[in-house]
Amino acid sequence: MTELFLHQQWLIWLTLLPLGAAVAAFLAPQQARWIGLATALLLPVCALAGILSVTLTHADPITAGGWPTPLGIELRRDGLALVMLAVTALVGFIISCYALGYFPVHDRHYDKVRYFWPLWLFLWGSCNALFVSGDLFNLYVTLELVTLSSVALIALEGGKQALAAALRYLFIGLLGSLSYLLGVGLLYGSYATVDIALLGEMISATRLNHAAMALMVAGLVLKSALFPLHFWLPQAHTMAPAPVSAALSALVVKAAYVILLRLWFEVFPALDTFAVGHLLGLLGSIAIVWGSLMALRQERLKLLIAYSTVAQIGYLYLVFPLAQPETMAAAWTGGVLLMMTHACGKSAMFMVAGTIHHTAGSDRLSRLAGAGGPVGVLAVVFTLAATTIIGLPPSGGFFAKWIFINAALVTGQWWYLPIILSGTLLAAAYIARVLGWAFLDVKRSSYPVIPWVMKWPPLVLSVIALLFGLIAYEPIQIALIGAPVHGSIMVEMTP
Amino acid sequence: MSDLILPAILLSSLLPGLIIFTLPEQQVTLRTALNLAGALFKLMLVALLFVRVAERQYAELRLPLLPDIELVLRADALSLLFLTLSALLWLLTTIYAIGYLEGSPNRSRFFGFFSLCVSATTGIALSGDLVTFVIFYEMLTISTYPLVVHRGTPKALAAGRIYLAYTICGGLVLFFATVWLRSIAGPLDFSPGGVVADLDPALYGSLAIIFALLMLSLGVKAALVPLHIWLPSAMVAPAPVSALLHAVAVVKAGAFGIIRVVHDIYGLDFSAAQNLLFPLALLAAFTIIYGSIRALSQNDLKRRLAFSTVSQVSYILLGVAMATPLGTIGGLVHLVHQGLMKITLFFCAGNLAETLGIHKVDEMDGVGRRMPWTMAAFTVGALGMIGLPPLAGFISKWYLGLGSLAAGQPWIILVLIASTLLNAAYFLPVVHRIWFIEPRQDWPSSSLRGGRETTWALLAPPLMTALLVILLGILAGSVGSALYWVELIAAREYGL
Amino acid sequence: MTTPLLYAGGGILLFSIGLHALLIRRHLLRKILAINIMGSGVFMVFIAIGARGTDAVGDPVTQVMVLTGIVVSLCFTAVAIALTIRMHNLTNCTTFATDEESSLD
Amino acid sequence: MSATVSTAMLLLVPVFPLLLIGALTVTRVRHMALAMCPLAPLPGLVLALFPAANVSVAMPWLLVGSHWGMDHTGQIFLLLTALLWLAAGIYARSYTRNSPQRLRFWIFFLLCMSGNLGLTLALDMISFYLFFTLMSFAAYGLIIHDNTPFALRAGRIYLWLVILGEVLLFAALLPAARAADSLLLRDVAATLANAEGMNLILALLLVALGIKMGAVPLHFWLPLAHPAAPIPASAVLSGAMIKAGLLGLLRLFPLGFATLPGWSATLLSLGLLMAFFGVLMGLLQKQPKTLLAYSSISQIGFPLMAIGLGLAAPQQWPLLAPVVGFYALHHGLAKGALFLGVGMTGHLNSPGLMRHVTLAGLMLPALALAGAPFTSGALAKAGLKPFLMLSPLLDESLLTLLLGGAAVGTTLLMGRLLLILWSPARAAVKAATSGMWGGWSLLLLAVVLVSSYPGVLTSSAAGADLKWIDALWPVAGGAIITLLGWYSTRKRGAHLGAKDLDVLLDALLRRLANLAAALKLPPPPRLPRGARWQNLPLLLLLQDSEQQLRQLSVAGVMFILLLLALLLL
Repeated sequence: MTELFLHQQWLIWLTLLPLGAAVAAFLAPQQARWIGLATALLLPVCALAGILSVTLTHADPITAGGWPTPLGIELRRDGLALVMLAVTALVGFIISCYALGYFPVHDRHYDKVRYFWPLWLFLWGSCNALFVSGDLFNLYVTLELVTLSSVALIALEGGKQALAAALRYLFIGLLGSLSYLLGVGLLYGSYATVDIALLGEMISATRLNHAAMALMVAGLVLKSALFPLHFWLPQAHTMAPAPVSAALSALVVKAAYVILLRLWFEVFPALDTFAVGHLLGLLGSIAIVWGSLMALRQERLKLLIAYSTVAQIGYLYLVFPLAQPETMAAAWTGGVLLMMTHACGKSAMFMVAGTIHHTAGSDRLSRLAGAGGPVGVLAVVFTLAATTIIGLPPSGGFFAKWIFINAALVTGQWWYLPIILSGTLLAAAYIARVLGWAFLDVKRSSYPVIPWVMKWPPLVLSVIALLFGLIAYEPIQIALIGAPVHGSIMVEMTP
Repeated sequence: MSDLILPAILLSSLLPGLIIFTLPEQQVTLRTALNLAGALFKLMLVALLFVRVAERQYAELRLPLLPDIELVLRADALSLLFLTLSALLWLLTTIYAIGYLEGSPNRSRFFGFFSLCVSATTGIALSGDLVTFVIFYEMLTISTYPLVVHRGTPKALAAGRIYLAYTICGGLVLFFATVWLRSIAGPLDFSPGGVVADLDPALYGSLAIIFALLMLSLGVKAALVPLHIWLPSAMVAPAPVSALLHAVAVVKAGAFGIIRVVHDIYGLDFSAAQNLLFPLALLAAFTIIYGSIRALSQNDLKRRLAFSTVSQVSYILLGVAMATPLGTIGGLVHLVHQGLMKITLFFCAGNLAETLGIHKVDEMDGVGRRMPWTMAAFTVGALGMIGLPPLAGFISKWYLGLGSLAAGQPWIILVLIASTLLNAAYFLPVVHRIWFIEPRQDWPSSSLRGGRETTWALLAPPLMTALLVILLGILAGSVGSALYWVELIAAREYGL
Repeated sequence: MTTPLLYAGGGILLFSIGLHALLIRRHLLRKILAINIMGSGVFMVFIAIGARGTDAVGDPVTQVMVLTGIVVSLCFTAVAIALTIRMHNLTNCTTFATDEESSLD
Repeated sequence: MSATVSTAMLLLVPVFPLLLIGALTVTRVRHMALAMCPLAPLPGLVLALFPAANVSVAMPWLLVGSHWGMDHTGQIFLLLTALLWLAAGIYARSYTRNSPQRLRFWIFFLLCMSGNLGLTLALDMISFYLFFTLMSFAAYGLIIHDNTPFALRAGRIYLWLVILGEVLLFAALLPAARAADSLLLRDVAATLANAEGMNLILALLLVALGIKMGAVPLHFWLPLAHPAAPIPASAVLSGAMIKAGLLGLLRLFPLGFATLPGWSATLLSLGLLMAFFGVLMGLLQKQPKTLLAYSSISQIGFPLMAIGLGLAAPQQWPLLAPVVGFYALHHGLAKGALFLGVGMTGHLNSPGLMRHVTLAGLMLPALALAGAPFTSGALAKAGLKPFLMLSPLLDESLLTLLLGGAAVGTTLLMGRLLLILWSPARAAVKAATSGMWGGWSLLLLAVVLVSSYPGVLTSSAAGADLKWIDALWPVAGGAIITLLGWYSTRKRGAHLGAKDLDVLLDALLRRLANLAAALKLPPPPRLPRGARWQNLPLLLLLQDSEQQLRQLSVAGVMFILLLLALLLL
């Protein structure tokens, strides 16, 4: 029985189920909500089962369609894929619940409701596909699918600004993915394979490969909105409906980053990436400060959160310079940890913003005043979620920063210390602004009623974000399965 | 697995807090029941643990966080000292807060964060290594902010901003110093001898820097001058919060952390050998004097009390910095004594504000006639602060004095004398007003049955703490007193 | 100067031209066209790579890839045009409004 | 008495008044408690009159380890204290019968009493310090009881000096305890002589305890506080509490353990100074109670001298100690009687028997103080005489002469007191009630008994037969001078009155107050608010460049640049 259970091809289901559900939801718009909810309930189960089946039985990679590599499509089942699937499942589930309240049945613009569910399930499915796909070209295709669905979701609001943001995002996405694809092509030209593992073994430091790397990195940097190429992100994330913004910040941006992480640690090590790593680190540092300062400047909650995403992406890019030989494992783990915790925290924050927008009609900070009242749960959710953005313990952000600082100290790259620390301070500053408004006590004539699905699911997410540091042990252990890096996380300095 | 008592103690206040968040505002009874049940249950568990630790069976629990980081909960004599204090005062403060906030808005939020705050304090008391300590220390920061700004007035928000600014910066420095120390010295378990003693002497330089950073960051919460600014402004918070802030939660967390770092991370011998402690002693002495001088010129009662806290908490640090058994005893015992005295004073200040709307010192003329019991408690607290026998404050002062002589630093006695004079100078006039000056206006006479001066919920806590202040002083020599317990700790520290 | 290399160079050239147009041209349709041109450039590179082998039949894998790529770009073009039309209906302009950045906050 | 009973009695001495306070706070039993208040010192009296063989009890659980007990010194002081408080209590019961603040008065009265009684029994320094503090602070409540501006000022000055004394005592006890490595006063006195910083410790002690004793120049609270307090309170203040300082010296100074000529000379000269200073200042006063306060200052000088002599010759101390004790007893009783008497003067102007009785009652303690023959004063002085040759300072005859002079002065003082009391200006004083009579007569009786009880001295005076004639001439001289003075100034009333150091202190306090007020530091620096942050020029600049970045073309250039950089790196 357990055998049967464990040898199911859960990871394939993780992709097929949402895609099928998307089609179904599109065909039967009346039942879209329930189809979506059912899928959202099933997918976490599949993800859990998948994790169990991998951790308990160390089976070979499944190849879909039965073709062997390099021709067939190999499903990666390593730790990174698993944890990303899990996080996606969790966040996706919460987002779906939230969306039930955010898109009520009898909405003025009915098509919003009608198109949200198919697109969202499509996005979800393609994210899962991206995380499990193990060769460069599949990564390209899945990345495109993700972009495509995101574009449509951004355009969901239908306003002029929304459309513009969507188009802009579409162009950027295409630009990025095409340059990535060009890089893929060059690599394929040299080695006649696009399988990451095989490439990692074969690749050598040549000009052409370096050019390929440059193209791919540039494309992925553009797609993951690293400074100075973050310009599209604030608009896109702000114009989209709250659940979509949550998904974009939590998952879509991470998708491109995950690809980069895979390439960097599995394909590029053979190349001379020292300078590139430091360039990325530099841009990341600028992004941290820049994004935080911008966030400090914003008057609208969603924009503030979006810019804080820009800053957080900066942290993610510190992984590359910090991944020196002795701190390889540390940097990698820190990056993964930060991705996971940021996904939870940031989506919770976007949901709060959405609720404010939903109830108060606008997400200006001033509308937060008196949120401490009967809608106080918003303030609570925001506070708890903010801890991981600021990097206060016991959130995962705290430990991620811990790992980064430790790595910087050990590798003697002390200049990243002030960046990380000031970034934390600035984050505290802009969070404090929001809290200041939230706790300002104004007597309202009437308090809005918030459907419970818009209250408690985000609370769950924010609590997870807060306590992630305490429960991170198992996720990290899973993430390290078949990880390209080995060694201790807490490297100790040697005098 | 009896070590599960440690997480149980943590959860006993964490769970009620989380549940209370979800309660609607009207569910007063359920909320009150949850609060009191949690507090009592915690007190019970702590009592159990107390007995165990008294028999020298130390509980410990390790929970892996990251591959190389653990969450270590351990109960030793020192943590029990702090734990018992916080558990006891939490119960009293909860009762008090229930009475104090009766009918005010946002009580669910308040009590939720209140419980979180206490769980964080408990965690600080129980943390068995520096990493765990930092975790709970920061949790305390974030969970206290909503309490400080609870009133939601612009003034409160400004105070909250200052509070956050100071504590976050402090926490950041603490975090950085801890990471640095961890990367140098490896695991940072609290152990009597300290963990850095047998490091490569080449590292002593950076160790000294780290020590300074740690002292500074912890000094923010311990309100060492010039890092004390947030404390007087944070007194806009409701009285129960100020009481908790000043007596156990925030300020004591800083002091406790300094004790931990000096005793169990660096070790007394090492820090004395590297003479890291003398600057600390100087800073503490300066803080004692400065705080008292500032308190002199405060007309707002709570502000005066706040500055008095600034001054009094540094007694603890002074005792720690002496690095002699007697000094340590004096410092540690003041951790408890100051907490009790100060919480009494704040309770009374709260009663005045809540019952008669008195906030300023010069409005207190003859209030002893209207609220004799509250004011009696206040007087006990004030005289204790001055350090008059037989009250608890005297015991601390006496041991600090002896310790300073043993440490060969008689100048500390001068500090104590000056502080005593200053304390007298800003407390005795208040006491005089209370009892000996004719009331200027006549207050609304009590509407309560039997003409009680205020509700039991507001009256009982200060009376109990005042009683404790007296008993801890009079019975200092007897088994189970704070002094007795502290002597056990000191014996462990110095292997006497 | 072998044929594949020529194709490859042409592909790169197309890519650059498309990129230039994408950035400079303001009319949305032009941008969409530019994207497509970039795409074809990339595909040409792939084909060149596929034709690298000596045998007459090229590498099937590249062709699979190119086909997939074409499909993808087709979808994108469709979506893009749909959005453009929608935008044109809303606001009678076919460019990104310039004030729209500032109107964010 | 059996050991257990006497131990219980010992504990009861300081505790019983506190129990009564507890009873006072309970409305139901308050009335009964009020009735019992005057009897609070009874346990002490019993213990002092029927001493069990060195009764003592060690209580390690109390404070940081306490030790109470009664030795000979303690016994005499306990006797004095208990008697005075008893009399004062009885007196006060009727004196405060219809005062609005009666409850407050009794609470402080009992607190003060408990401290004062306990002080005589404390054998370890912590308990001593405890009772000393209790007594001193409770006395504040008695001093300012009337709430008159004069009383408040007196109270303020008193309080400042009390606190000063507290901290000095604290500072002295710490090193003493460290040197002795014990808290027992006996050990401290034994080891103090060879403690490090002995002189500093002794100096601190002398100042701290001297404040209580009204030692010049720290005496000035006394002529303010004693008159300010209600009559019964000033009786105990001046009779008993003043002796607390003396007791402290007896307990803590290395008497009988070391020869300290320097300190001996200091104390001797201080004693002499006080003896004459008190007389002179007293003669300038108009208020009877102020005058009496100054007389106390002068009287306390004599036991101080005795202690000085003791420091010169430790081996003689066992003989000298009883003299000091007797002196304290004698002065305390007499002075208490006089203070209480001040309240009785309403009868001096009423014709008849009462007048003579009152006069006699006033004369008796006055004569005793002056040291007239057949009075306790004469006994005390005679007891002191044989030790004068020990003096390291002046030779015996000169000292004798000086003492005689002081006696003359005292007589003058007493004469002036009687004249003031007799003056018609005081006819306003209302007639005394029975309770007042009771308390007063109790003290008078005690004075008589003491004077007819030379037993204390037979041991010490070493067979020095008392020559009453020695005691006679100063008194006679003084009396004559008084009469002459009265006769010469009776036409135009003597206009007298003097300021004392308290004026200086007032000035000092005012300076301090101004200083404290001047210490209003600037308010703490406010952090810039978030709202203000967002308008920093830097941020605005960044915002503009951000706008630029949003232009697709700019962004594209950025992309190309990045691509190139990556290619070239």
